[in-house]
Amino acid sequence: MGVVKGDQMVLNIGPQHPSTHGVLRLEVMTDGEIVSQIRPHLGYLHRCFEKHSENVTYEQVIPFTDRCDYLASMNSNFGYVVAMEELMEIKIPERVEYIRVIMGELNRIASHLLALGVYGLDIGAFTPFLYMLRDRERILDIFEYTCGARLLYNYMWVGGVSHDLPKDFETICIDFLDYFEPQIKEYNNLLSYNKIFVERTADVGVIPADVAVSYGVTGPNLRASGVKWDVRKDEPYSIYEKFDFDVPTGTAEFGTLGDCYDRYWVRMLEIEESVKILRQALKEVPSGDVHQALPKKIRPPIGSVYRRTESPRGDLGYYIVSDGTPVPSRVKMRSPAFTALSCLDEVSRGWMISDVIAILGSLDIVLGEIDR
Amino acid sequence: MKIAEIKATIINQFPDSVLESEDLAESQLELKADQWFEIATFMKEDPNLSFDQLECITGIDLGVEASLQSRYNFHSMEHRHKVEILITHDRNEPKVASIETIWRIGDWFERETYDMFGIVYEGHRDLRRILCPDDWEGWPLRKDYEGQELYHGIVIPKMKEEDGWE
Amino acid sequence: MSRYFQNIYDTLSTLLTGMSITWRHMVNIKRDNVTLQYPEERWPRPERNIGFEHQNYNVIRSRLHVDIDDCIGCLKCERACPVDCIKIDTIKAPTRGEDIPNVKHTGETSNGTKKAMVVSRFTIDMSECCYCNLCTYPCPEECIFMVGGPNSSKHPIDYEFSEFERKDLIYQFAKKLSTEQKDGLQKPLPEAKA
Amino acid sequence: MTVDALINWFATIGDFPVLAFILAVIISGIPLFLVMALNAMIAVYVERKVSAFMMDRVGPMGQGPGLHAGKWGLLQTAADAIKLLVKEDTVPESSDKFLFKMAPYIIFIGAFLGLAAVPFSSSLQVADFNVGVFYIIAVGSIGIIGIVMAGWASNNKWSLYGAMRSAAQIISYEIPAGLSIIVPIMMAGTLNLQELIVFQSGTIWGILPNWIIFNNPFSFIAFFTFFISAVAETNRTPFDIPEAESELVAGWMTEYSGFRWAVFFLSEYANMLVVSGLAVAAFLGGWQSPIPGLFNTGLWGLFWFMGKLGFLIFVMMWFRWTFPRLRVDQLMHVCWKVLIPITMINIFGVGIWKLIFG
Repeated sequence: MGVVKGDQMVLNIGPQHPSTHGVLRLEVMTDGEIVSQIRPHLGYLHRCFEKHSENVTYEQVIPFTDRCDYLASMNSNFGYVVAMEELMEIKIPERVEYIRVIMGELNRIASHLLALGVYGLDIGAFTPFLYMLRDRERILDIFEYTCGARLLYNYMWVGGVSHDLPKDFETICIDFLDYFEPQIKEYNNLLSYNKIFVERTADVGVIPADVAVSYGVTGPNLRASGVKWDVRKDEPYSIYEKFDFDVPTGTAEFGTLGDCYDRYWVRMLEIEESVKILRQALKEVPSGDVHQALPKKIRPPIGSVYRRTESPRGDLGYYIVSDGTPVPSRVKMRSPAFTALSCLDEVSRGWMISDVIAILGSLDIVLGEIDR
Repeated sequence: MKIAEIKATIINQFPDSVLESEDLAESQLELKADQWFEIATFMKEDPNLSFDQLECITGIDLGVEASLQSRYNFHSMEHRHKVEILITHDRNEPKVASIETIWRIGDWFERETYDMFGIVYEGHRDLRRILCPDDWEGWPLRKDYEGQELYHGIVIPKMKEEDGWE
Repeated sequence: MSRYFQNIYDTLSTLLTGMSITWRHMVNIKRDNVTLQYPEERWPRPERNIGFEHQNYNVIRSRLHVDIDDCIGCLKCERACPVDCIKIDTIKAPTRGEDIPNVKHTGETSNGTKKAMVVSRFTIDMSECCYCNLCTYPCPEECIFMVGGPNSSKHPIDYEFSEFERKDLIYQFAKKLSTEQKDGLQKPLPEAKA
Repeated sequence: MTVDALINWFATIGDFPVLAFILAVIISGIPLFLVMALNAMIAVYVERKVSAFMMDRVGPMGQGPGLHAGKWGLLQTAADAIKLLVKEDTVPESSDKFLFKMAPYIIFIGAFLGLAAVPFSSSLQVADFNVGVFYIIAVGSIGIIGIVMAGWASNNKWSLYGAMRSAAQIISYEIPAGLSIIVPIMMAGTLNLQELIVFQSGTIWGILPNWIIFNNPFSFIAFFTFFISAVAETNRTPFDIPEAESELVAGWMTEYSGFRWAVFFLSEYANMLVVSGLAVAAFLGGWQSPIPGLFNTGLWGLFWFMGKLGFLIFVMMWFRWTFPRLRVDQLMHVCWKVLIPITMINIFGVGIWKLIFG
């Protein structure tokens, strides 16, 4: 017998809602519990990052890049700084490269920990969130010990880093990694293999590979759909080609390829990869002066550059146009969460409301980066 | 495929729509706006080009009186090669064909560039502002933009006049 | 049919492992406790293995402080601030390097540079400051710094400076100059030139 | 017995039967309300502490100067109660005011009535019906009317979703609860809770107490199916879909605040008390002591009953802080395709078992 078409009801999963990961309004056309269309409304957190960066000098843009993706500020700085150095052709000492990779990977672990913890919260499991935040605090302590700040660092400058590593930084990091590895097993037992969690996420919100590429989805969300694309491996920047780590892709363990569980599982595997990179990087940090390549006056040649780096959420691209003055003429940030959110409408059609929350959580979006 | 070959294939496929200008970087290619939709479909469908990922659309205002420009970055997952297409529009009524039917992400990128620069993408299914409120006047990222005084009766403060500040 | 029982078995086994983990955490709470009883225990936590001594920090992000006697009024920090939350007004001092008692202006800074400017207003709006620390690097006299950490010799750490009103967060570091004191500074200038 | 005992005692003084009845009901009703309030106070505090310890934190601790939450946060519940009493009790302007105000009290009545039949100890029971089990199950479903009323009256989409979901959930979980409670009734042959507990005295093979749960494998499974559907009936995780924080904000309780919300909270804990009371009485030997023969007299019964009750409520809290939440259709799947077939097989199994072993 045909599907009984009830009358459409518009439900506002509004700007102020416990699980929209920021200020996002989803106008959901529902028929009973089944979703027929979603119109996201953005712009609640629009702080005119691109207009600001046209009125401040190049080094003053860095605190603004922190505030775009506030969960992975090191990687946001990293992206901007790599693009600037490519524009100005600055050669950076080896030690700075190693420090940047270490900070980037630590920040990737911290960002993934929060993403997975909050995803457990969206599905209803309260405790893993607390465990993951407790371990994330350890990483924030390391950041505070190095650059004083815990969330928004302004640590990576164009041509170097603001402060050298504190005295016993390597031992503190290795202690953290030794403490952290068994914790991953505990998360898996508590949440990843939990049958209710698997039941709620497997086969839900499947993004096929071609739809993902057409929607410009990148990062863990794209790798979960089976496309093996990681900027650190395919367009290597900084010294990532020195480290051997593999790029985990979706394995369709509990459902079809590209479902919510795969996105969750790829992030969990990526944490282990980051730990592998950190162990290799921490062993061979060369000595040197971190302020050596810092330009006195940043005045790039006229021209433009578009450079992508691998932030925890995907391809974080910076398009910088300079007109020779110390103030940038245009800085465009290509935000990975922006593209991830764009496919929410097509992916969550026909699912129920609790699945929309699950799909939104698995895409791991940050509204600061979407609205810039 | 090397960047030169990509440009060559596009040029001999659409000879009259390519503009030669000297200050372009090596991976950039400037095109006229008229045949843009056909070129885009060709770039997506052609087997040895197959640009299936639209990385980013950037709107740029070249100067207070100069023209606007929208720059498209394409990337091919298969061949792992990239190209950047530049299209210039004149200032008072910037128009170009929309490519959101080819790459689904074009929908939001074009809406954002429209929101910030006012570049109209014809054929777009619902071209609205995406970041600013729908009834915001002016195009914020244009060089000659000054913010409006009142928005729904709310005064937008220019300078900070905290009492302790003076 | 077997999948049905396999499902039930999976559910039971995974749920029980989950419960065993929370039970283990509940039982040894004494060892794993993470919370910091705020007013009694403060940051950094000396007795637990994380939380480092404040002296050997590289840099710290807390309240901005200015030693106004060392400030030569070069406006470098005002230019370096991305959010323009520092405002400095300076007046040309009639003679370089001499103290001017009535406006309590010291001629020389602690590390010996002679001051040519009298700083009549030095205001930092801490409610706007984005704690990026960009202002402390260009300062030639290192007189603007964030309290605590490496500077705890000059000023102990203070991250509890919240106020009830926003305008109390606007710190005035320069000494209040009344109008006639300002004119007093102006007047001798023309004679000096003549 | 207490209500009947009071009535007989009043009859000896003088014959004012109507007044005697009313007085007896009121006199035995007040301690019941105290038990409910006390249980809510303790359960709120224990839930905060249990959830804290499971998450590596310590929960409410009295810290800092001035007014704070007592030595180990003991005054926290008092603080909650005062806050809820003092807090403004908003009634949404466009809501159905009468139903909105009535809903909490109907849910409260549902829970309160059920408490009357719970056998706290051999003598401490407000009303000893000879149909005790049937009475508790029947009264348990009054609460659902209150929930749907609250959901509809708040005139808010989230509450409507929450109410619809909880209506479907509670009604469909009453069937496995009812079916799995039939097993002890079949074995003991009585609906009266006191007789059910008396039936469970004595030992099996000398060491195990003769509780129904250890009696045979089918009744062992019946306890778990009853406990799971009891958890579902009180809207607790992993079945807390009606008030799913991450989806429905707070389900049917979204528009309530202040004292009315406190009444919801009170009746949720009372429901937990009633349901685990029934589980203890039917399966875990009520006020029988686990060591057969010893500590069986007088006040010990109350101690054992309260101990088992406390353990079951702790397990419900343990569930809450470990499991994620099921989706509505998965919830229905578990109820109709998993629990109900198992309870059917149980009943069949116990029948065969009684036939063979008598």
